[in-house]
Amino acid sequence: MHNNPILRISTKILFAPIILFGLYVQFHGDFGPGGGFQAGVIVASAFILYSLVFGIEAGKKLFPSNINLILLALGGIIYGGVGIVSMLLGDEFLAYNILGSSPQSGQHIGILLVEFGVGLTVSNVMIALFNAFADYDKTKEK
Amino acid sequence: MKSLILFFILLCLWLLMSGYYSILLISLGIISCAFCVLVANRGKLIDDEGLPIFFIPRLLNYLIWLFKEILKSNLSTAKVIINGKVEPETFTVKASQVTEVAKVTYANSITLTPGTVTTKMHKDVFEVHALNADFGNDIRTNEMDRKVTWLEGKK
Amino acid sequence: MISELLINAFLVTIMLSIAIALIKTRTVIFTVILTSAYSLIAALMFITLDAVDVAFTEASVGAGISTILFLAAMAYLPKKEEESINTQFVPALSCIILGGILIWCSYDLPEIGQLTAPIHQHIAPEYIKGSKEDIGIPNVVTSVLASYRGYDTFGETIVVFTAGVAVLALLEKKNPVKKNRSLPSKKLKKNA
Amino acid sequence: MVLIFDIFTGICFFIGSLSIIIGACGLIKLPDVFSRIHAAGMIDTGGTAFFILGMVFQTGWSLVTVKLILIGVFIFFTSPVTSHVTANLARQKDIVPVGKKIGKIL
Amino acid sequence: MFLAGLIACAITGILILIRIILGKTTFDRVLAVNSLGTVIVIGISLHGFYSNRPEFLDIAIVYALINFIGTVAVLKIFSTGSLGGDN
Amino acid sequence: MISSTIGIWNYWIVFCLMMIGLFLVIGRKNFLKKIVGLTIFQTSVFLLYITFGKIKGGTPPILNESINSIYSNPLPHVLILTAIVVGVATTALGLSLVLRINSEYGSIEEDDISAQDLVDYHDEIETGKSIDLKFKQ
Repeated sequence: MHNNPILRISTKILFAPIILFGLYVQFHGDFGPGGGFQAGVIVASAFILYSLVFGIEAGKKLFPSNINLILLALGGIIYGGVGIVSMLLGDEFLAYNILGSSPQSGQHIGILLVEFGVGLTVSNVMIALFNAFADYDKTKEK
Repeated sequence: MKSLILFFILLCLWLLMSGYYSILLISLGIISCAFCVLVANRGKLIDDEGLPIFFIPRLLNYLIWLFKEILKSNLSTAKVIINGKVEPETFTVKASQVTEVAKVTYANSITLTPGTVTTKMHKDVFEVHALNADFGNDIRTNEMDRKVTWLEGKK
Repeated sequence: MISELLINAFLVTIMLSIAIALIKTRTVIFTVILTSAYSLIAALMFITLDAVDVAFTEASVGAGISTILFLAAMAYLPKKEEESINTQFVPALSCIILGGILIWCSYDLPEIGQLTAPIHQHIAPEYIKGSKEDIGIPNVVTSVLASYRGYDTFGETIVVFTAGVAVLALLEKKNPVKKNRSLPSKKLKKNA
Repeated sequence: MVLIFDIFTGICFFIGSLSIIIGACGLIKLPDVFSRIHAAGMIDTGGTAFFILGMVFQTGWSLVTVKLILIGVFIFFTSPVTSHVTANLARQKDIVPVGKKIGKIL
Repeated sequence: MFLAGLIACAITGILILIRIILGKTTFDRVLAVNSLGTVIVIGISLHGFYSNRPEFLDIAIVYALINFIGTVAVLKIFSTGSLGGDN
Repeated sequence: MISSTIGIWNYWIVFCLMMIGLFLVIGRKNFLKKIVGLTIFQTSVFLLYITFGKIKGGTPPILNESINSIYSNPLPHVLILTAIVVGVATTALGLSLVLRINSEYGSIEEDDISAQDLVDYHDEIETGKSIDLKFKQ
């Protein structure tokens, strides 16, 4: 659909603000509605919009699938890693109190990191799902 | 250069949306904006089409005029819907703008005023569908075309 | 405060009408469009029930990604649903009976929005108080999600990850099963 | 002062309500897809503009206003795009609009 | 006042729903769902003011965004037959 | 009478939606429709949970110093929030299974597929190959 100039230009203008809005939702999950799950989906939807308008090949050039698969696993590792770090510091699994100077700041850091891991996993799973479904007929021919 | 302008626009947007001005959140905002610019740069989205800055000096003037038009055509569309006198017509107009962005702006302005909609774009010829002969005449006088060309400022 | 309940009742009735239209239709694309509209109204419903975080999720996940996935899968599937040969009487009857029993039981449920209902007594007040004092962030949902019930969310993340990997594995190009399994039915059709 | 703003809000909401209801009536009444796009455009432009203006009168100047304006800008940006793409595809699939054609058509 | 706006949105929603269910071509339905999304965006903002918590307008923004992307996806299915195609 | 009816009206409609979802799953033979039915069933369960968490005159559970009213119960919200994301992941899994079934059998109607399996089975009996042997290969 990229030979339709109206759609192409509006996608070009909207792409960066959508990702910024997704990251805003990610990092303001503590203060208002939002958090990792929602932010991941919004960021993924920006990439999906790009793939829809410019074609799946361009989308894969923008966000290669091997990086996608690495980040897919990295999100879960960050989540588990926070738990293991808190264990190594001498508390229980996923007890954030020990991470900061005071219990409250420790909780704050822990929640921020954990939400980031969730967001990373969800956004990459959604992009991978979309790519797998949209590419299905091409993979079948090979 | 364009990346820098995009970065500052995004940063302003972040600060306006955020409402919490602690050091942590502002630094996260700067990182986020940098990430957005990086990704947009990678996708080759930062060019004249993705960031039409040459519109900005005359934008406000144009928007006020556009809103007036939208208001007027909303009123007449409502009249047409209530009366039920629908005589649709299809015709073509020629756009006189130079850049693609300005043509898109013209097409979008036509669509944004209820009663007229751009159905096809082929280079600089638009096919327009109008709800009534009055709406069609409004477009055919080319006033909007001249306004957008003036907004573009390249002629 | 009756207006809140009236808004809820209205929205939920609209959802019912969409679901009935979903039973009637036989074209796939209309099914997908109706599912999208259903999710959109469900999200509005969640907002009126004070669950802003859930509404956020439903709007982005249920209405957005879900619709896109249905569309993507629809492209490779038959566009029309076949009229089934068997009668649908037994499933319909069992659904009606089960629904009747559930509605009959609903008289025992507490009325909507009562503060004295058992669900509001147990642990929720402690979470609301603790979110302010122990954790120090205003969004109670986030604090329960990431801190109090961190294990749970960890599990959910892994489930999402596993589902993604499973889909990637299923839609992968090579299929060893297909090579080994010679489809006799297709041969039969060819011979016949 | 509050009363004046309330009155302004009321007027804006009234016009907005009228415009969305008339737009929805048009969506049902008008004969074909291309005509209905105009009615949908009424909901997208007139309705949202007046409702958002009315809500801006209520908030005064705060961060909520910024978000309201953001919603307005977003809808104003995407509404013509979806309308145009719908009309364009309907034309590509050879749905011929009702009514007369003036001059040569693409 | 906000309640009156909400009632107007509800009436509009019912009328649009009739169009979705009646609609002859798919384009009618896509258009109607898009309009329904716009009306719901207005409804969400109004409900925020009605319940005295207007700071949750983020949801309305997400809503408008998802509405746009969903419409583009449906229309892409129509033009190319699959989501992956390059036109 | 009216107020008590409205007090449990939500439950009634939620149960109706649930039954419609169940009917689509067990009564329809088309696999895509079955998955749509599953989605409807899921959403109705979400609605039931969230309805339990509502408190009359309450506000969303996001703390604010200037508001001193009751907050609705946040616990169902947390449960449902994760359930929605997991729900879409399972929907995607189901859809991919349907795609594979379509490429194997060339159909997504339950009747067609069971008929093909039956033909398969009789074919095996005739050729003398047992089913176990085939799965071992």
